[in-house]
Amino acid sequence: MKKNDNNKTGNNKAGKGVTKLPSMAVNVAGLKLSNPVMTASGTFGYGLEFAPYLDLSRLGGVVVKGLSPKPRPGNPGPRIVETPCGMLNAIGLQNVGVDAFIEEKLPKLRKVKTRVIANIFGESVADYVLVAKKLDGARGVHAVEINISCPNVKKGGMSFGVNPKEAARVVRAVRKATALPVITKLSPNVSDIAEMARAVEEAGSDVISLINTIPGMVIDIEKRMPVIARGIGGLSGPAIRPIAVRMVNEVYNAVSLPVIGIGGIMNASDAIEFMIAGASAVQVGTASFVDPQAAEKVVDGIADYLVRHKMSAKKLTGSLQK
Amino acid sequence: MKKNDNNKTGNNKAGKGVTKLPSMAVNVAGLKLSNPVMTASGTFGYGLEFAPYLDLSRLGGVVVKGLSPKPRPGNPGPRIVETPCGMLNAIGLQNVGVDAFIEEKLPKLRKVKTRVIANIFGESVADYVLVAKKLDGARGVHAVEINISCPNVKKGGMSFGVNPKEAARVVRAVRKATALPVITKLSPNVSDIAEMARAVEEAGSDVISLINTIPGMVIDIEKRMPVIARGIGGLSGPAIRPIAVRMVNEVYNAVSLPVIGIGGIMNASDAIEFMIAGASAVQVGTASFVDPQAAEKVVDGIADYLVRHKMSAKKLTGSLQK
Amino acid sequence: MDSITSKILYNEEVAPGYFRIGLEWKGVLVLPGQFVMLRVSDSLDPLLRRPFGIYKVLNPKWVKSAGGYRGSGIELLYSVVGRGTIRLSRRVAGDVAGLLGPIGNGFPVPEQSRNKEQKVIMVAGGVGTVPFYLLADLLGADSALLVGARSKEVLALVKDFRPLKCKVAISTEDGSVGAKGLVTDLLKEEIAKGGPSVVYGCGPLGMLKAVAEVSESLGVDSFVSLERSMACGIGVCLGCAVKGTEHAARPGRPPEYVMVCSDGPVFKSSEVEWSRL
Amino acid sequence: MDSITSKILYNEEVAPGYFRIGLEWKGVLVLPGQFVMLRVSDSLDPLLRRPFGIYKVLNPKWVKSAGGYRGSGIELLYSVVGRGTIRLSRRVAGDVAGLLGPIGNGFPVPEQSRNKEQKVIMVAGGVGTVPFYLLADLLGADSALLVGARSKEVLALVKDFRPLKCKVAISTEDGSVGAKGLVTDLLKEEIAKGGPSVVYGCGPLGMLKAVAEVSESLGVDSFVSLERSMACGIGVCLGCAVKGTEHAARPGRPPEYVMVCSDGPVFKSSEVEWSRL
Ligand SMILES: Cc1cc2nc3c(=O)[nH]c(=O)nc-3n(C[C@H](O)[C@H](O)[C@H](O)COP(=O)(O)OP(=O)(O)OC[C@H]3O[C@@H](n4cnc5c(N)ncnc54)[C@H](O)[C@@H]3O)c2cc1C
Ligand SMILES: Cc1cc2nc3c(=O)[nH]c(=O)nc-3n(C[C@H](O)[C@H](O)[C@H](O)COP(=O)(O)OP(=O)(O)OC[C@H]3O[C@@H](n4cnc5c(N)ncnc54)[C@H](O)[C@@H]3O)c2cc1C
Ligand SMILES: Cc1cc2nc3c(=O)[nH]c(=O)nc-3n(C[C@H](O)[C@H](O)[C@H](O)COP(=O)(O)O)c2cc1C
Ligand SMILES: Cc1cc2nc3c(=O)[nH]c(=O)nc-3n(C[C@H](O)[C@H](O)[C@H](O)COP(=O)(O)O)c2cc1C
Ligand code: FES
Ligand code: FES
Repeated sequence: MKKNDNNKTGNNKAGKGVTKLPSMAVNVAGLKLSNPVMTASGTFGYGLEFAPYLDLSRLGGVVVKGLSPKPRPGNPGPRIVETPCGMLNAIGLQNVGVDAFIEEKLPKLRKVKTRVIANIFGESVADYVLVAKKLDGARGVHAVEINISCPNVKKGGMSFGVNPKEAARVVRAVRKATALPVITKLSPNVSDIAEMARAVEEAGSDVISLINTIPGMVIDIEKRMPVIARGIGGLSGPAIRPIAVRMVNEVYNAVSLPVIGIGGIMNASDAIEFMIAGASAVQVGTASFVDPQAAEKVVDGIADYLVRHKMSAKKLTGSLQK
Repeated sequence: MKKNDNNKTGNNKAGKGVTKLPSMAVNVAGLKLSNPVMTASGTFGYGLEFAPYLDLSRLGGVVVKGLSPKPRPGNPGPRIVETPCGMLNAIGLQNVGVDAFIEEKLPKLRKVKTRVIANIFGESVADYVLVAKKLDGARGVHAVEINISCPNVKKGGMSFGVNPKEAARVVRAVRKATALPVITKLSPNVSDIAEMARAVEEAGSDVISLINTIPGMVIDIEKRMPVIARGIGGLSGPAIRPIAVRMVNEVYNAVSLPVIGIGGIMNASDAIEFMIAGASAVQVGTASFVDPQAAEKVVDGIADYLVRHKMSAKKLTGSLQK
Repeated sequence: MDSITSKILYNEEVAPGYFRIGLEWKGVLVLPGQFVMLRVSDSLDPLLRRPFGIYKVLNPKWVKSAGGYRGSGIELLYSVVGRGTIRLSRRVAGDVAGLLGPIGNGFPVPEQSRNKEQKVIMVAGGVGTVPFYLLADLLGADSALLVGARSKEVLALVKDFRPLKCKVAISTEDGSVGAKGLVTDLLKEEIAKGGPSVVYGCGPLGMLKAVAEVSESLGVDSFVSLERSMACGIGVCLGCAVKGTEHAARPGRPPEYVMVCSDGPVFKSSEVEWSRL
Repeated sequence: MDSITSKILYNEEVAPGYFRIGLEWKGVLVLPGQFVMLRVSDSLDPLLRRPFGIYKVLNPKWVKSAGGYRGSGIELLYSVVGRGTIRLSRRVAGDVAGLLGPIGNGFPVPEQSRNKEQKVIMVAGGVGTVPFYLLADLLGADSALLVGARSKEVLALVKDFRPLKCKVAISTEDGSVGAKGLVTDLLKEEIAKGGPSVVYGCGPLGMLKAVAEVSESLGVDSFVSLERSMACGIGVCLGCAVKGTEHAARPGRPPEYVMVCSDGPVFKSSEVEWSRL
């Protein structure tokens, strides 16, 4: 996948115009999805856990839990706490590691007709590259999503995601390490999200997804301690949606890459908001905890809307009037 | 009020130790409050509007709607929209102007036994200075709160609040223009809130208050237009509370100035969370729309908690255990 | 104006999607056309109170000096349209709910209300009948209520007006009840009948615009009750602003914009910049 | 495991602050000690489902091959402690509610359950009686239920156990019912009576710790049902982690931590790092 391939989403073959059943298909910089609805990393396990509740093949794609070079145990508990219209989590990126993913999870996932996006992270650029290389050869992985909201251990633990130069370094290195489409997932915890977006576009990312969680804290006033053992957790859920929609719109206006919208999507109208703001596709996160069938319901609801408005998914993207 | 006067909140006389009725009084860098509960700017009008619903003299202080050199008409509507556990507003800083405030509102406010904090803003450093100077001579104003989340017209509209140098310039100039305690109200829309806090401490602010609203967008999916006429509005309400508590804690750890906690306080336990995180006082905002008596109920609830825990308000500040 | 915790006396469906709710409020004084801000649940979602016109006063007594009714409670009539009203419709008698009001100026009650000089023509779109019940009761034969609605739901909306002396005319979009067509056609006819009259409107924006235009073109004064999203209901959030004309200038008011909650909800049509609504 | 929209059959207060709710669920198979995740309202606040143990199976039928009961629905017993359970307590028969489950491993049902070889001693703190009703019904005289509670609310908690053959002993903090003191004192006595036995615990963390210690010191195996805040209930959010010991190692499990929802909620006491709870 070459860098200049980065046109805005186009639903290739199917895009001849709107017929009776509007096209749901989207092509996100080479990642061809049957519809714009994916699941968000860390909220859908390795995908298979949801097979009892919904038809995985009806989803546009499945983004798996963040993968690191080695298995990681994660943080001590409590790891989560509910907040008004949202939740905090400090899971600590617990995961089985990229090798176990490829050996144990991927063979089963291949049998499900959906697109698999591997979310990756590391504590150094070398970590990211290592995971990306391993996934590059793995059959059944259709794209790589780089989670840059991780502490850069070599730079005193400051997150890659708040420094445009560090973020660009990771993206450039991963871009070289794989032939798969590269999605860069931005952290919202920055003064200027457009600047971050331009930096990763420049560095060769094919797609930008956003937002990751926003750092937050809840205190138990009887114990006078943070409820979450690690003190700070990431805020997700509908509470953050207006912030996410605004940032997706800013990024859409700032770069020419396709954008994937994430943050508090509970139902189809929320997803449609993101698409109107500029997202070519969306990811459903926390909603899958509230209702394991949420992602499939979002697919159905978008289809209804497109039929009612006689519009293709592609046309919806960026259709905001000012 | 000299810069080095900036010790953490101390409830002066009353602080001899905890007796039966714990002391609610706090001294926030010279601003002496009978209790730590104020109202947030823009959510309490000019104070008097709430007289039918609660006893203004029972509040620690009242922060009035942001004042500018001249009256401002504000933005076209719609200006507000509800969001999950929150709301967006783009009022456009409509206000009567500093002169009308001093002539018409202040004389009435003086009759109410509470502390009055004037929130000020401008489009240039000179604007801020002008307003601060006028208020300096006005009897009945007990402190000035600088809203730095405003577009700097001379710098292409970029907000003073996202650039430490610009923020420091405003604070330094206001600090010189008035003998009143100066509170600087930070914008949450930055990568590093601690850096902003240090910049305004350095520039001579006596107190830091945070957070202001977080920019967000809601789209009407039938019209495919932002619900708010101006497109983007500021997110407030309980949705943002975990973010605000985290930032208050970060600022408390970064500077030696007293901190005022703001963001989604709906009741006493929310306020107590902020105080444990490091706030010497709090401001109740959106909650006053949901219930005009909210601020007074927060006062009552904090008193109950302090009695139950045999603690003074002062002791509560920063009592977080890790 | 007061902020109370009120007890729900009843909450019942009067027609599919339309409910009336009774709220205890001892001694409340209501001017016709005023509204309340009601907390629909104690959840943080939906967060904000919702505005509803006061439909009836329970055990009403007309207080001439105050120009309003005093009673033991109020009744609201609401249509279920979204998250807040869905939740409200599930509440049951005995529950309590935060209630703020009565808010706003209300429709002017003509001084001649008791001497038949000026006829008040009330034009309602759908549930826009709400602010007119008290007026119609007060003005009786000196008034006419013209109601436009989509279809048969209109019967539930006008039922309570039948026993009053106020004249009632109906138009529906589908012609199922009354005249088929727009309520402004009824308005034209009613004005054409002659005699001094004044027009009051409440309903969807499009209808209000048409009411203002028709009235102006026929040389009759009109007043409209506007709707805007509201956060506070007491003029402090400045969220419910609409652009006013020079006629809206009032001493001590913030410049240029008027607040629907505290300056309204009823405005003289000439006070509002219709093009900016 | 399934995710359904269930109809509420009944929801009634059995003692101040305690409710039982019946939920329709045709054909459901329940292992004693399993739980469900229940959506308490359709509001976004509270957002997350709440975990509740399955108390009873409606129209139960013991299915030996599956080691569980099959029925037409389930009954939960819950205490009202916060935002979610307050809202749940207001729901009425006929409402629908999202229901996910049955979740988890449940308490081991001893193979000898039909031949009296091993006695199951169930230790419950307060509403921790919930996961034991099905077991007590199944095991009958081969089991003993020891319930510790604060005061008289214990009567409502043990009432349903009275008709069963299972032996019931009570202790309360205030001594108002049963023995005054800790339920672990009852446990010591019960174990001291001799014979092969196994201990099952459900209740507050402090009690579970004490149950594990007492059992271990007397050389008896114990199993406990743990509680953690949960978001998903199906092992994917990794939010309900507790630190496991080496005894908790299972093939294909994420390293070091165990998930209360998918690996539990019942753990052998030796599998859990008690110092890290
Ligand atoms: C002064 C005033 C008096 C009113 N009186 C009545 C009345 O007597 N009976 C009645 O049924 N309704 C009345 N309304 C409208 C009523 O306030 C809204 O229908 C209600 O707030 C919708 O709440 P919701 O949560 O169910 O809908 P939402 O989910 O919030 O929205 C559903 C739809 O209603 C619209 N809406 C939401 N809030 C408002 C609002 N504050 N004003 C206008 N439209 C809104 C939205 O744009 C959307 O199209 C009045 C409104 C005002 C401003
Ligand atoms: C596997 C499992 C089975 C359970 N079975 C039952 C049961 O049968 N009957 C019953 O009454 N309760 C049971 N609980 C506890 C029940 O889930 C909580 O009481 C409920 O979630 C509280 O919700 P709330 O919104 O009312 O309280 P909140 O307002 O959320 O919190 C009130 C208090 O409850 C605590 N709490 C909140 N959520 C949980 C949670 N998930 N687990 C433990 N404590 C929590 C909080 O720390 C706080 O102290 C069970 C919990 C688990 C994990
Ligand atoms: C429990 C949990 C775990 C998460 N883990 C990851 C992760 O491993 N990698 C990642 O990029 N994002 C992770 N996220 C962030 C989500 O993918 C998503 O960006 C965020 O939750 C906002 O979307 P939502 O509001 O729809 O949940 C996690 C979120 C949650 C709630
Ligand atoms: C309608 C509205 C108007 C506001 N106007 C101002 C203002 O004029 N000056 C200011 O510094 N902050 C203003 N704010 C921000 C609040 O003072 C407060 O910082 C913010 O709302 C977060 O607190 P809350 O969540 O408790 O509302 C306004 C907020 C709202 C909702
Ligand atoms: S609703 Fe707040 S000013 Fe009108
Ligand atoms: S609750 Fe999500 S893993 Fe257990």
